[in-house]
Amino acid sequence: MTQQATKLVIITEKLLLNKVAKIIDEVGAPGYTVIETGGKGSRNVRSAGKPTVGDSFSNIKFEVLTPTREMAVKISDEVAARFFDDYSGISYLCDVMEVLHAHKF
Amino acid sequence: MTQQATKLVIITEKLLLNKVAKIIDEVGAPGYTVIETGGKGSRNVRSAGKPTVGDSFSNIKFEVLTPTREMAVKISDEVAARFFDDYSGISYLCDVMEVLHAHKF
Amino acid sequence: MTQQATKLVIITEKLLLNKVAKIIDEVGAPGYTVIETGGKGSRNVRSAGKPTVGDSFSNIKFEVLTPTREMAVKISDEVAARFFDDYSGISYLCDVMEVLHAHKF
Amino acid sequence: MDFLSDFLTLFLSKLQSPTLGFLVGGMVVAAVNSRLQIPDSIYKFVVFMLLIKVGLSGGIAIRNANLAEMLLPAVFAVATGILIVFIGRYTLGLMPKVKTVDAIATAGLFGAVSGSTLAAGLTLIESEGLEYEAWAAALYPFMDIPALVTAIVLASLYINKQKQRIAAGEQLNIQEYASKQPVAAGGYPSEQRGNSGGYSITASGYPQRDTAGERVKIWPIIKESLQGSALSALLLGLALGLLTRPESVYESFFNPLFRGLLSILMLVMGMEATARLGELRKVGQWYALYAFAAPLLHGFIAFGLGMIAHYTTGFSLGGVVILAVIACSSSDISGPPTLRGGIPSANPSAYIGASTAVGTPVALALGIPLFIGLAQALGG
Amino acid sequence: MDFLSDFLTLFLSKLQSPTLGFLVGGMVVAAVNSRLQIPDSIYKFVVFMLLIKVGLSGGIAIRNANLAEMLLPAVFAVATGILIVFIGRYTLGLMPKVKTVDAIATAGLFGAVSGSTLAAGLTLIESEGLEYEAWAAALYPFMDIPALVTAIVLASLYINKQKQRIAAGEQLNIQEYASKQPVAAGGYPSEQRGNSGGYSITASGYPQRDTAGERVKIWPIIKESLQGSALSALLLGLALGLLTRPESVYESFFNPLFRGLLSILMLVMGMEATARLGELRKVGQWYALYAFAAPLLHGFIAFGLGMIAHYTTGFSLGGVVILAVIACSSSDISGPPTLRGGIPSANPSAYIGASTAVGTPVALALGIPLFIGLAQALGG
Amino acid sequence: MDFLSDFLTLFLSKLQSPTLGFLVGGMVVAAVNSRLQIPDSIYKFVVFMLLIKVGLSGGIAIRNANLAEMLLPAVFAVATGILIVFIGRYTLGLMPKVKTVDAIATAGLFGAVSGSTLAAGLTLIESEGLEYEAWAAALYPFMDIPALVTAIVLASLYINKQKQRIAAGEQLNIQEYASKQPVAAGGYPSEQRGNSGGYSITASGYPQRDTAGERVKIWPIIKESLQGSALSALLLGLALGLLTRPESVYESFFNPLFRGLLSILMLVMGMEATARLGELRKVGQWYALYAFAAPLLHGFIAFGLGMIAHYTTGFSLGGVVILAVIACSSSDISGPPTLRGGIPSANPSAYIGASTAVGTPVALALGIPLFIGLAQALGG
Ligand SMILES: Nc1ncnc2c1ncn2[C@@H]1O[C@H](COP(=O)(O)O)[C@@H](O)[C@H]1O
Ligand SMILES: Nc1ncnc2c1ncn2[C@@H]1O[C@H](COP(=O)(O)O)[C@@H](O)[C@H]1O
Ligand SMILES: Nc1ncnc2c1ncn2[C@@H]1O[C@H](COP(=O)(O)O)[C@@H](O)[C@H]1O
Ligand code: NA
Ligand code: NA
Ligand code: NA
Repeated sequence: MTQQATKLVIITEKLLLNKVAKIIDEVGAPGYTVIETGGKGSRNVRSAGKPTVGDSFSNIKFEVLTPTREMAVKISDEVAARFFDDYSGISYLCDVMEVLHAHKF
Repeated sequence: MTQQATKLVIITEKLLLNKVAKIIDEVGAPGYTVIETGGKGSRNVRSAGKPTVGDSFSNIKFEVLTPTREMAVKISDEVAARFFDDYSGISYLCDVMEVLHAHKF
Repeated sequence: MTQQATKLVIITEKLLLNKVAKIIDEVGAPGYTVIETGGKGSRNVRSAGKPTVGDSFSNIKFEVLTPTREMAVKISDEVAARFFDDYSGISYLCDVMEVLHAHKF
Repeated sequence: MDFLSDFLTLFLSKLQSPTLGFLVGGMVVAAVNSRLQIPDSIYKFVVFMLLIKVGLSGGIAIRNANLAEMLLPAVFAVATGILIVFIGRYTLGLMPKVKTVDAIATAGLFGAVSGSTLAAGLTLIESEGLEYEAWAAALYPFMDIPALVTAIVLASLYINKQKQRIAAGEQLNIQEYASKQPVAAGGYPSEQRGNSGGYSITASGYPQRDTAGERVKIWPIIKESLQGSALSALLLGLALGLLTRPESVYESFFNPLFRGLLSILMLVMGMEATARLGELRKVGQWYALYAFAAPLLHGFIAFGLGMIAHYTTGFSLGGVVILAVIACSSSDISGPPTLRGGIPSANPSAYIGASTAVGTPVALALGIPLFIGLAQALGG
Repeated sequence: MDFLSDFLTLFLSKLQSPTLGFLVGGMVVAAVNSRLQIPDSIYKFVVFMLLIKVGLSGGIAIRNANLAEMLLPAVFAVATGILIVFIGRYTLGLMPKVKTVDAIATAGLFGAVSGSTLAAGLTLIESEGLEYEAWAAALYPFMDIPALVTAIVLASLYINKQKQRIAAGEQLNIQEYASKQPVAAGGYPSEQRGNSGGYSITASGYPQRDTAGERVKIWPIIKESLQGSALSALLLGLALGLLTRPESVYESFFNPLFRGLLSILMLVMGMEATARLGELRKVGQWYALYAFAAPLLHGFIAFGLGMIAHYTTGFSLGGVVILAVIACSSSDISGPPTLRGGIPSANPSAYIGASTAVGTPVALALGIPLFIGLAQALGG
Repeated sequence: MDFLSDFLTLFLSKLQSPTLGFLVGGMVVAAVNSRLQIPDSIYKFVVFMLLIKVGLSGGIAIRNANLAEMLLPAVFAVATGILIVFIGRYTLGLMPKVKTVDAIATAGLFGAVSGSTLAAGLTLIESEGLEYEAWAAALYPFMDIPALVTAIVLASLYINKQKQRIAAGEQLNIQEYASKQPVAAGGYPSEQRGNSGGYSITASGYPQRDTAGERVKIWPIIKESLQGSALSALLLGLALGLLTRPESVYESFFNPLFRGLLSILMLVMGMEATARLGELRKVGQWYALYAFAAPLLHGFIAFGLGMIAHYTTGFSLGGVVILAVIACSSSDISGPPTLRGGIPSANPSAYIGASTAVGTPVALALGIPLFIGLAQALGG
């Protein structure tokens, strides 16, 4: 049996790693995946790879599979409300995912 | 001309890199992409970045574009059957992808 | 208010990082995210992680959220036309994404 | 007159040190878009090696030092750190098109200390044979932390005042406030208000949290600073030097590698300086001006205070130079993340650009030789 | 009585070595959540440098050594490695709430050898001027591999037996088996059965492969161990020392850097120990107890066997200590992945937590000084 | 006869150097699938350390050298670099199943210079006590850049000619051209035409840009080469050696670490060689043959030209060997990306495989000892 799911993606500054992870946990998502990324947005280009003094300003990407669209939006709103005024970031979702196998979902 | 495709995502322990890749090849997918990830699931938090004694327990994420949904499910089932009892991992798919350009698909 | 968006993914050789980024900017996408990847395709296996003489041949993955499907296809065509004869690469899209929060979209 | 000529010759003779060569070399390498890179992990490790060595030598020597002597210089260090922030807020902060919070954050970063600059200073001081107290390098945190704390507190007070005024509907003030925003400071606050091309979107018009009147906590900031990688390495070295017997490994490993690793670090600093120049340009010439003048001014202030300690409590001239170098330096490793977290609304391009692209090179190329030359001229 | 006082003074004098200082320093640094980090690539390289140096010095010296002497100690090493696993299985493995496979895996890891601990031991032994055979370090694989092989074989035999019983429908046994599962061992086996909050899902109820009766192959395990980065570096060094003339580069590079790099590694080990403490807590106090007592017990066993070789074949006292240290150490680099692959159903949090958080620190801080002191007291 | 025996004994005596030991060690380690790895960042840093050291020593010595002497050897270096490309294009390039552009690219890589091989050569030359001019290492770019430029120009001329012919509809020629494509050169050009299993798809049948008649620009290629990490490090070292006074840090850091870091690099080179063997196999035996013979041939050519300079302008024998080693070496760091960008249609598996898997080992294991032995035998 498979299960419909929504995939929420949040890309923001590495500095916020733990804070965003905490929010995801609190809202009750079954888990998340984090990936280091570089990129460019409306603000300034993030340093990808090359040694810059302290890499605390490069980006991270969270991917969170949630059972409901609501949960995804809830996480996204919370993160945006707390951080997106001051930190760069973007969040988007895709709600036609299907989870095939998971230890807990 | 574009072509409909299914995107299968498998996130599991780095240790299984070669074994999972082998399965994907055997089932006959035209290719795959691997990304190093950290994350949190129902088991324990994977070490992302910071030096831990041997990084063999951090995660990898496979993204496989398959021409048919069946092929994706076949890969996922095979991987889950062989590894997900003992190793942490999750697999999900999205079957509304369109391949625009590929050398072989 | 959320906004429909198309997500274009381009996976190609690291060597092309700046050239592809330039194309994405020129076509006018609001931004992009870059991730280092390894993988296997119709050509040869890319070196993932392990030190190989000069890592210029490993892969990068671009993820670009565009407001319209046309913009995504335009970027993809331009990249393919300029590089996919000689360099390995694949591009695909998913046009059922929704942007929840962004500084500029 | 005689003094001046003495000083000038001494000053110029300093400018040929290899350390500076590597710094300039790094600037050039980056300027010509070379693909030469020092991997990030190497850079991090080099910084660790330099600071733990500084700590170790300090710790070993402190064992039989009279720490009471440290009191006055430490007080002066704290005072300088705090003073620097206020100077920045009321000079840079009042310039047109300079956002007040950005100015405060920048001043905080210039008040904070650069481990690399300190390491470079110690090398030159030693090769010049200037005597200094074993604990002098331990003055680092006494200036670093107060500066960062002051900046973060000052900024949050300012922001809360703004919020209240706005709440009180002083439209004028808002315009003034808005008008003070740089047009393209890394496209920062402008984009925030979505007024450049695309528009910003939100899923469900999320509520502005009302942070007005929030009191800023000081202890977390101090902890955050102490947990920084640079300061941690220095303190770890101090502790190990004091409590264990690391002489053997110090002599066989940390000490001999010091100068070489320092030259590598200087190379990276140079590359960084060029890389950040673009960001600095974005935020306008006032930052460049401040970044050039401030380090020397700060150094002179600390040098002056140091001399007071020299005459009253016999603080060594070498120690005076170290105090001046600490003041002259601007943080490049631990400071930025602390400020990013502590003053989120400040534009990182502004303070990092100013510190890395101009502040640090000035401190290294002018500050260090300047204050050493000064001490030597005074020392006779 | 006299002997005991001798021993105690000798033992205590060892506790101030800088090596230990860095270990403890690392623990503290991590405990206070410092952002100080030694990059992973540096860590990997340091381990390589240490083990290839150990190998090189061994290889160079072995050239004109009588390897026949090595026979008995090697046999004892193998015996100890195997014995350790059985001890663990029938002590730790019988404790309540301890899963048998977890216990076997843990014992396997404690039977296996830590290159870092070995390196630390050699440093101290040399600085104490204890004589030892050039080939002593080469005893590493003779204990490491048999321990891992034994553990993996034992575990798979046990699992197959379980499967057959279950097939035979011994419900009792299942309950007993299930009841022995830790409640929250990294949320491990429990989640596996989806009995904690969410439920686990599968696309097409995939078939349980029936592995009962599968015979475990031994050669792949040996190969896997030999291919491990640590052992490979050691063997590479041995080969190069034996077959080429690396004296120049050994004297100018690998040897002088050894002590310094070791101190860096100790720092990482300390940070690791703290980082893993949490995982150890999850799996309960029995693991902590085992991880504290086992290394010393294993060391004494090996020390005893070593003394037999000392009296019969004249195995040096330094060699005896090395044998004891090898037994006392628990693998932290190559062992875990091998076990993860060989005993997939065992919970990595259990064995890694036990080894890294307690086992290694105990071996370094107590084991090494203990056995050196013992040898010196016996040596007269 | 007497000369020959002299030479042979000298040659054989070179084969036991530890440098070679590490190279072979690396090959074996990779061949047995060991998990031992030298992290990429370490590798990059080691290369930097070696080349900046070579540059520094050169720069320091050049200060009071007569650079006029450099003219003739430099001219010979340029000539050799260009010649090598033409040789490759008209030997390897004419073999059956070898794509012409692949051959040109391969020849370009063999004409280009390997910093690692140069470093290894210098070490052996010094330990053999051969005298050489301080600026000899600075011949590197004089051969490296012309070779790459020639290859890229030659290739684009060839491709344009092909395009025009095809446009002119010479079907024959196309078949011939197609038939010359390797069947599975990394599955390269074949897939490009989608004739193996799956088919290639495109969103909107994108238009082939008509690049026929495009003129290739030379300056960008030169800039690209100079910006390469290896050459940048060398030139940076030269500049610092010339303009600053880096003696202290050179003596205390860069020089002592040189031999050790070189051995690490040799290890990586060996591992690389094995790793690339597979790719080389894919592209067929002609590449293997070329990769084995060409380095020695190139070395002899340069050695010959060097001897001319030796007799005419008194170019030292050590310098002659360095010139030969530079010619003998094939680029492994900066060359490949430059060629990948400059000749995109060439198959990287072909030239990287040939250079890394066979060319470099041959240059290190045979070339260097060969030319040193030769010089010594000639030197008397
Ligand atoms: N249109 C986009 N497509 C993909 N990634 C984006 C896009 N816009 C922004 N990002 C990512 O989000 C990060 C922050 O964006 P911003 O807040 O606009 O600076 C950027 O660094 C990118 O990694
Ligand atoms: N709901 C989720 N969303 C995204 N990634 C997940 C989710 N659950 C698990 N993962 C990823 O899958 C890995 C293994 O999950 P688990 O087997 O539950 O420990 C985790 O480390 C995460 O990287
Ligand atoms: N079917 C696929 N699924 C996922 N990634 C792919 C697929 N095919 C190719 N790729 C990625 O695209 C890169 C280039 O593919 P290719 O041009 O076919 O060598 C590969 O290295 C993979 O990372
Ligand atoms: Na300062
Ligand atoms: Na052991
Ligand atoms: Na060459």
